[in-house]
Amino acid sequence: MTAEQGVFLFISFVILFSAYAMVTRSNLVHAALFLVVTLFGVAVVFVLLDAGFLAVVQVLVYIGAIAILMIFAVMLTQDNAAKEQESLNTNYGWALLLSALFAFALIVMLGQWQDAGAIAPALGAERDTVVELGSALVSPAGYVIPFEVASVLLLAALIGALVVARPQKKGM
Amino acid sequence: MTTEILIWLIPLPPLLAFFLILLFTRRNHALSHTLGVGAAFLSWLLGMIVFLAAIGVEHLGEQPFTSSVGWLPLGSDVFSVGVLIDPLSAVTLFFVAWTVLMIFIYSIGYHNFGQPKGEHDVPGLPPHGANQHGHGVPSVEPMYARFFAFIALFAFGMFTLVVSDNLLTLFVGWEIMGLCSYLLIGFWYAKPSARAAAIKAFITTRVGDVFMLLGIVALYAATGTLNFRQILYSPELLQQLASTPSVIAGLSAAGLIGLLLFIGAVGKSAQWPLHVWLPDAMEGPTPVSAMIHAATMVSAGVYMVLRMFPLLSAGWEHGAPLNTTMTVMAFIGAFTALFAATIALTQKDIKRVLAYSTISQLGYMIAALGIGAYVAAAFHLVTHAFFKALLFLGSGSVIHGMEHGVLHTGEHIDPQDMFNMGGLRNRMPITFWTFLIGGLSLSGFPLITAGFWSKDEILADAFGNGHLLVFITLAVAALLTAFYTMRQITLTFLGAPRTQAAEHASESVRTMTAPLLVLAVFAIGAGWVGIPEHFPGLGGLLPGWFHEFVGGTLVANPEAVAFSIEPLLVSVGVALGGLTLGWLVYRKAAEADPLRKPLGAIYGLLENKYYFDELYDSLFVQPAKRLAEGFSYMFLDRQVIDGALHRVAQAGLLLGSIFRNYFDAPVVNGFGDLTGSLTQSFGRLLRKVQTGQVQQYLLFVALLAFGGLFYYLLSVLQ
Amino acid sequence: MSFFQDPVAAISELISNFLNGLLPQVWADLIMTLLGVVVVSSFGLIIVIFLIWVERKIAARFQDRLGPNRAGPYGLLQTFADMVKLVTKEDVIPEKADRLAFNIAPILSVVAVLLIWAVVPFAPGWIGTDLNVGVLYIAAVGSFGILSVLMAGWSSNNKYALLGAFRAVAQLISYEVPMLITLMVPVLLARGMGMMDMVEDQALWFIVLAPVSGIIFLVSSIAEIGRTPFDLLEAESEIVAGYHTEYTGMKFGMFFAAEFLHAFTVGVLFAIFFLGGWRGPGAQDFPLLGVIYLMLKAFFGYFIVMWVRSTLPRIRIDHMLALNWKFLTPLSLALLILTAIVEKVFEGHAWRVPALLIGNAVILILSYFITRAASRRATKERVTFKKRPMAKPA
Amino acid sequence: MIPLSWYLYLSAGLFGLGLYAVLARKNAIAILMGVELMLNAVNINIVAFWRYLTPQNMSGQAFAVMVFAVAAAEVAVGLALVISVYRRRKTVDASEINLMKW
Amino acid sequence: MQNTWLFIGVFIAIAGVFPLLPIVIARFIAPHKPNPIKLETYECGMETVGETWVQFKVQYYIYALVFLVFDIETAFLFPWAVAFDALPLFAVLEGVIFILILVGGLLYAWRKGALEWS
Repeated sequence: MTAEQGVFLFISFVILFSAYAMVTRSNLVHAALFLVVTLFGVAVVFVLLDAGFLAVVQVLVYIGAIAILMIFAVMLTQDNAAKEQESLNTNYGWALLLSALFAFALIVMLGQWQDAGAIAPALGAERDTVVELGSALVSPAGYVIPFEVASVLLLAALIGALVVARPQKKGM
Repeated sequence: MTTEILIWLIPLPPLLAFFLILLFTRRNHALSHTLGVGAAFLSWLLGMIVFLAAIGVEHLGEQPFTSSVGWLPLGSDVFSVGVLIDPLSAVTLFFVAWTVLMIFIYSIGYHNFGQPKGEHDVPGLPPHGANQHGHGVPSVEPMYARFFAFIALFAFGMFTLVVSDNLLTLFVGWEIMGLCSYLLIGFWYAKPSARAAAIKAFITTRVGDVFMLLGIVALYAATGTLNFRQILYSPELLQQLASTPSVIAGLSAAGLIGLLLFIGAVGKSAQWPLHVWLPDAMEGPTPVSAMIHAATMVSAGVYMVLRMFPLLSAGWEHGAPLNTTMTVMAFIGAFTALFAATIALTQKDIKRVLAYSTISQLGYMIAALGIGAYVAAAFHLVTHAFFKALLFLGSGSVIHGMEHGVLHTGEHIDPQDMFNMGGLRNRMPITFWTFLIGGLSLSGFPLITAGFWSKDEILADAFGNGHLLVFITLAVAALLTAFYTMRQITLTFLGAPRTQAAEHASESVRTMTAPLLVLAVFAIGAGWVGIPEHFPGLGGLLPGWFHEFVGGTLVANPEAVAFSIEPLLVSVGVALGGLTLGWLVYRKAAEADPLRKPLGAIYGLLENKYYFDELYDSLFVQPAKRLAEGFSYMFLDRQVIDGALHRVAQAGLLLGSIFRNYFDAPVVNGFGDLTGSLTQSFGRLLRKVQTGQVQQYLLFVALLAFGGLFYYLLSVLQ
Repeated sequence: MSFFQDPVAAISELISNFLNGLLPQVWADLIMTLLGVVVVSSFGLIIVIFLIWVERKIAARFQDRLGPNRAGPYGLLQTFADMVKLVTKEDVIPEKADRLAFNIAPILSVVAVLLIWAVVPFAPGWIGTDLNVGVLYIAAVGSFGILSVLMAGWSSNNKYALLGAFRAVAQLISYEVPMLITLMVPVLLARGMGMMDMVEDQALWFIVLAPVSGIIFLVSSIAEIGRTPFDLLEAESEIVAGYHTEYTGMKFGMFFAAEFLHAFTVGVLFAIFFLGGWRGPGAQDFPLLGVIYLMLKAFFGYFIVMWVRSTLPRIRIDHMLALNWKFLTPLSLALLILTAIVEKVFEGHAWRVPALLIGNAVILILSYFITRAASRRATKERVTFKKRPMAKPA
Repeated sequence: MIPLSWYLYLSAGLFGLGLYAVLARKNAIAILMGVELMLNAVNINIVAFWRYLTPQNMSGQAFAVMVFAVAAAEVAVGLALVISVYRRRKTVDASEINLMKW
Repeated sequence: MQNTWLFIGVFIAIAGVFPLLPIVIARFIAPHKPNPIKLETYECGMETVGETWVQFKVQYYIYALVFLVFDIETAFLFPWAVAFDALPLFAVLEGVIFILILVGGLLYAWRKGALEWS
């Protein structure tokens, strides 16, 4: 077992454990903090996959923005009554069964897939994936339209969220 | 190339208008409708330029205007979207552009632009009217700007659908229109009826759309592309599709895909059995009704079927027996045509009559496609769009006038009920004449009106290719159409006013009448482009280029059906007969409908639309509710088991009783009880599917997804 | 290379040879990395100890005081005395507090700042690790700081701490927006996110090419470290002492140290992004000089920060946020667009530099006029009030 | 070296956990967190496939970035909805938000 | 590639140890005499009134929202800036369009007064 594998196993254990904690903790802020740990672990996985840029963006966006947003939302919506009551709804049993089956089925499916045992081909040492990504994003042969559409999506999300979240005033 | 760029630009103005109105100019009425109409006008202009360029081209069918851009690189290959203008989409573009522009202009007047604000008007309700120096006058729509935003989005959807060159973007436009029709039917969302109608329309069309989406997916899986040219213009691909069997026994892949797509069209253009939403959609403002029912949305269904015709008719050549898909289409179309026409006979609401006539006319087109009369169907689509838009806008004008009268006299009557009208001929002349033209065109008044030519062509086709059953059905439907059209005209305009309001009704403003005049011109003239070559007398006068132009869309230009006198006589006969009958019957109609007595029970049946709503209610809605009543005991609990045991015991007793006394009443009763109680317990068993809790819905979604995954695994693992 | 030219490189070479002698490759590398880490991070921490003294001295001078002058010569040992005090102080954890988060928060706050030093290029060849996404890395690491603030505020279960944390976070994330956007300008000029390239491409300092961006960066980073005039996070008058109200002893010391370190780090970053990092005469051959240059430049930035701190009064929170959202952010966006277009149009053109400068000037002037007009309008609105009924003589 | 399957298993597990959170948690915000987990699982898959199967073109990373954008939009709007629901009904309990019944 | 990141990994560990050390030392050296008054929440000596949870303004959320959007924007734009040399002018302009669209969002928020404190 190489060092890399060791790192992977360790980090995936961290990810799954903290994800589990996130799912089960009834205290939402704790859940959010465990979510942060999970997201950080995913960033490490990206590093293992030679996607350093994505790793950094993962930290920047998820931990820096989304997690903060989550915690804010928790603070804004949580009264202390929310802490005591049990965190699961009535049909959690089915949910548990189903999601377990789902994960299992996915694992089986992916396990018997032909490329499952593939080993990563060497990534050219002098390749700078960030540059390639940048030019791919804006080259018309690549992802220009998704690129612009993404900005429109963000615009729409911004406007929509503003309209929804701000306290309603009179009139339309 | 320049033309292609113009085509790209066609859908954009309405979209921009939508966003601008919604985000910025909401408060300012004048600016909002200027934006809306301006956008519609721009699209109209572009559309006309493109159309003229299109008819200028020889053999447009072979080399249509088309251009596409790579949208999304999916690993190796790129999914590209683009625009396509071939003869079919050219003519569609023509009438869509015209009607849309007209409807935009009409809406200004219809929503009482420039009128004072009503005292009691609230957003979500139609304006109650304002009180100006003692007189009631119509008041401006509270959500004026929002209306223009919505119809602008609607127009965007329609133009997208028309110019798109692949099934996916077509579907996108399709769904945008679905959303908009929901928003617009429920425009006066404070009216419960409007809300219900909106939801009904949305759900019903969604049923069709799901199948259509399945069809699209199946098509993509089978061919690896959704581009029209690539699919429909490669005969070998179609052949191969037609020959490969599908998962459903006895149905080729092409047949299956075709049927799925056709179901989508059934939902969209309100064919039986998914027609129920359309009459209720009358809850929306009249321009919306015109938009949805005449110009755009319902036509979209037929347009899609026309578009996919080569696929639907794959493996069928002219004169050969119809394939499965076409048979289904012919049957459903013809049946719908007759069925809806009969319902229309008894409706009181002026708009509902038109709604049912729309359904019936769409049935015509579908039936025509079913028997392979491609050009005739397209032709009728165009003419129908014009005269039906005219009729709807006219009825809107009538209602508007009636409302004016109601406000003036202050009596409490339904301004849409035809039996409250009468004698409007003198009060609102322009509306009368234009409406008359539209009505005559609808009922196929010989020689001059557009409707005659298109309808005659369909009948001729049906007759010429020996589909007698279809021919007779359509002929009867035509008779009925003429009859109820005349009924409508007579009740509304002729005779003497039946109410105070009708006496004081007044002609609508110019923004409303002008579109009527324009559309009236088309309701007459649109027919002349399609006069058959060898029609006695008129044949040569005007070059009937429509046939070979639109026919050029197909790979094999279908030859026109040979002229024969019988269908001509029949169509003339039914038209004139229907009109005269209608006039004779309703000439002296008072409060009650003179048909009621002679028809008796049938009248009630028709009046209640064959109890279709009730049927669906008892078939789907109630079971869903009852199903909804017992899901709380979803987890296997004593009740079910006990229930089951009870049933078993009952069954045992039953057997005993059977052996005791032979087959007589107790048996039947017992059995009845058994089944009844079984269904009941089953119902109680599944009581709360509909808890409104997202997570439970999600649970089902996940369950289904897992099922799919599981099935896949089983299929793969062995 | 000789020892005097580049002692660090020489020493590291020595050690690595030694290690490779008696250990397998992997472990040798690991240990080397470890050593590098220890050197770099301890460098940061040692600097802080010195900094605290410097800061107190200079602040004292600004306020016409002597500052620490008892412990040791010129009070140099003052900081150590403080440390001893902090260590021996009782560490109180309020019982309502959420212990886990409460204990992690201060550590996280220090880690967040310290991590920046991993990519700081001290001199040619002297860099912890030269990530190809260095700039984004710095931005990303900053988000841990935000998290630590939030954790501290929430976990101590104290109204004022939580309120302070919320304000702090609002401020931090708000000012991170113009900071990120402005950072894109040097990246664009250097055509890369690697810190080493960043410095090496600065034959002409970026402060010359993008002066306004430099200023924006400095302002927003002052807000990031929460120094006056942006020190609302610890506005004693309003919220007791900000998010670390409940902290005592060493944990408080950690927040304290983190703030100082961050302040200096900001100076270092400013030096790297806009003042040409270690660049200077002879730095190429004598890396040690490079380090000195960097430190001098960093101190210059740090001094500006202190100067501002001891000059300006605290700014009101709404003004602070308005300044960010309505001035800095649009300005930085405009600058980014300008830089992008100019860079592409005048690529390799003689007019590149003047064009950039002129563009900066134009944008600055425009923004000045716009804001002035806006403020005029605002004042007018504020001044006009309803006419009161006036008492008239009968 | 790590075989591709390890990453896929990891993402499958993460996906399952996220699904469970979405299906079983009461609090709407917790549900959104679950969605985040699922999105991350998807992202791991995308990047792993990019690294192992098609490292030559950047489609994998481009898609991952798109997923980031989508996740951000989803969270923004979702949380805004939660907040406004809370403002009206004083609850964030998904099983009490059942207006869809009518 | 990954060795450069190995450094970061080790760095995180060490950087965690550095602050942990003094705290642990303090744990041993420092006196520890808790009493209920000391362990109370500190509000300048006042009795704490009511819950810690106070209704925060939604404004905080809105700032975080705008921040999130621009954060993502940078995630898109940094590669664009890095690949600057490889891009033709129109590609640069696409990036500019991207920015302008989001500026539209900022303007909208501004115009709707979403950026106002209080």
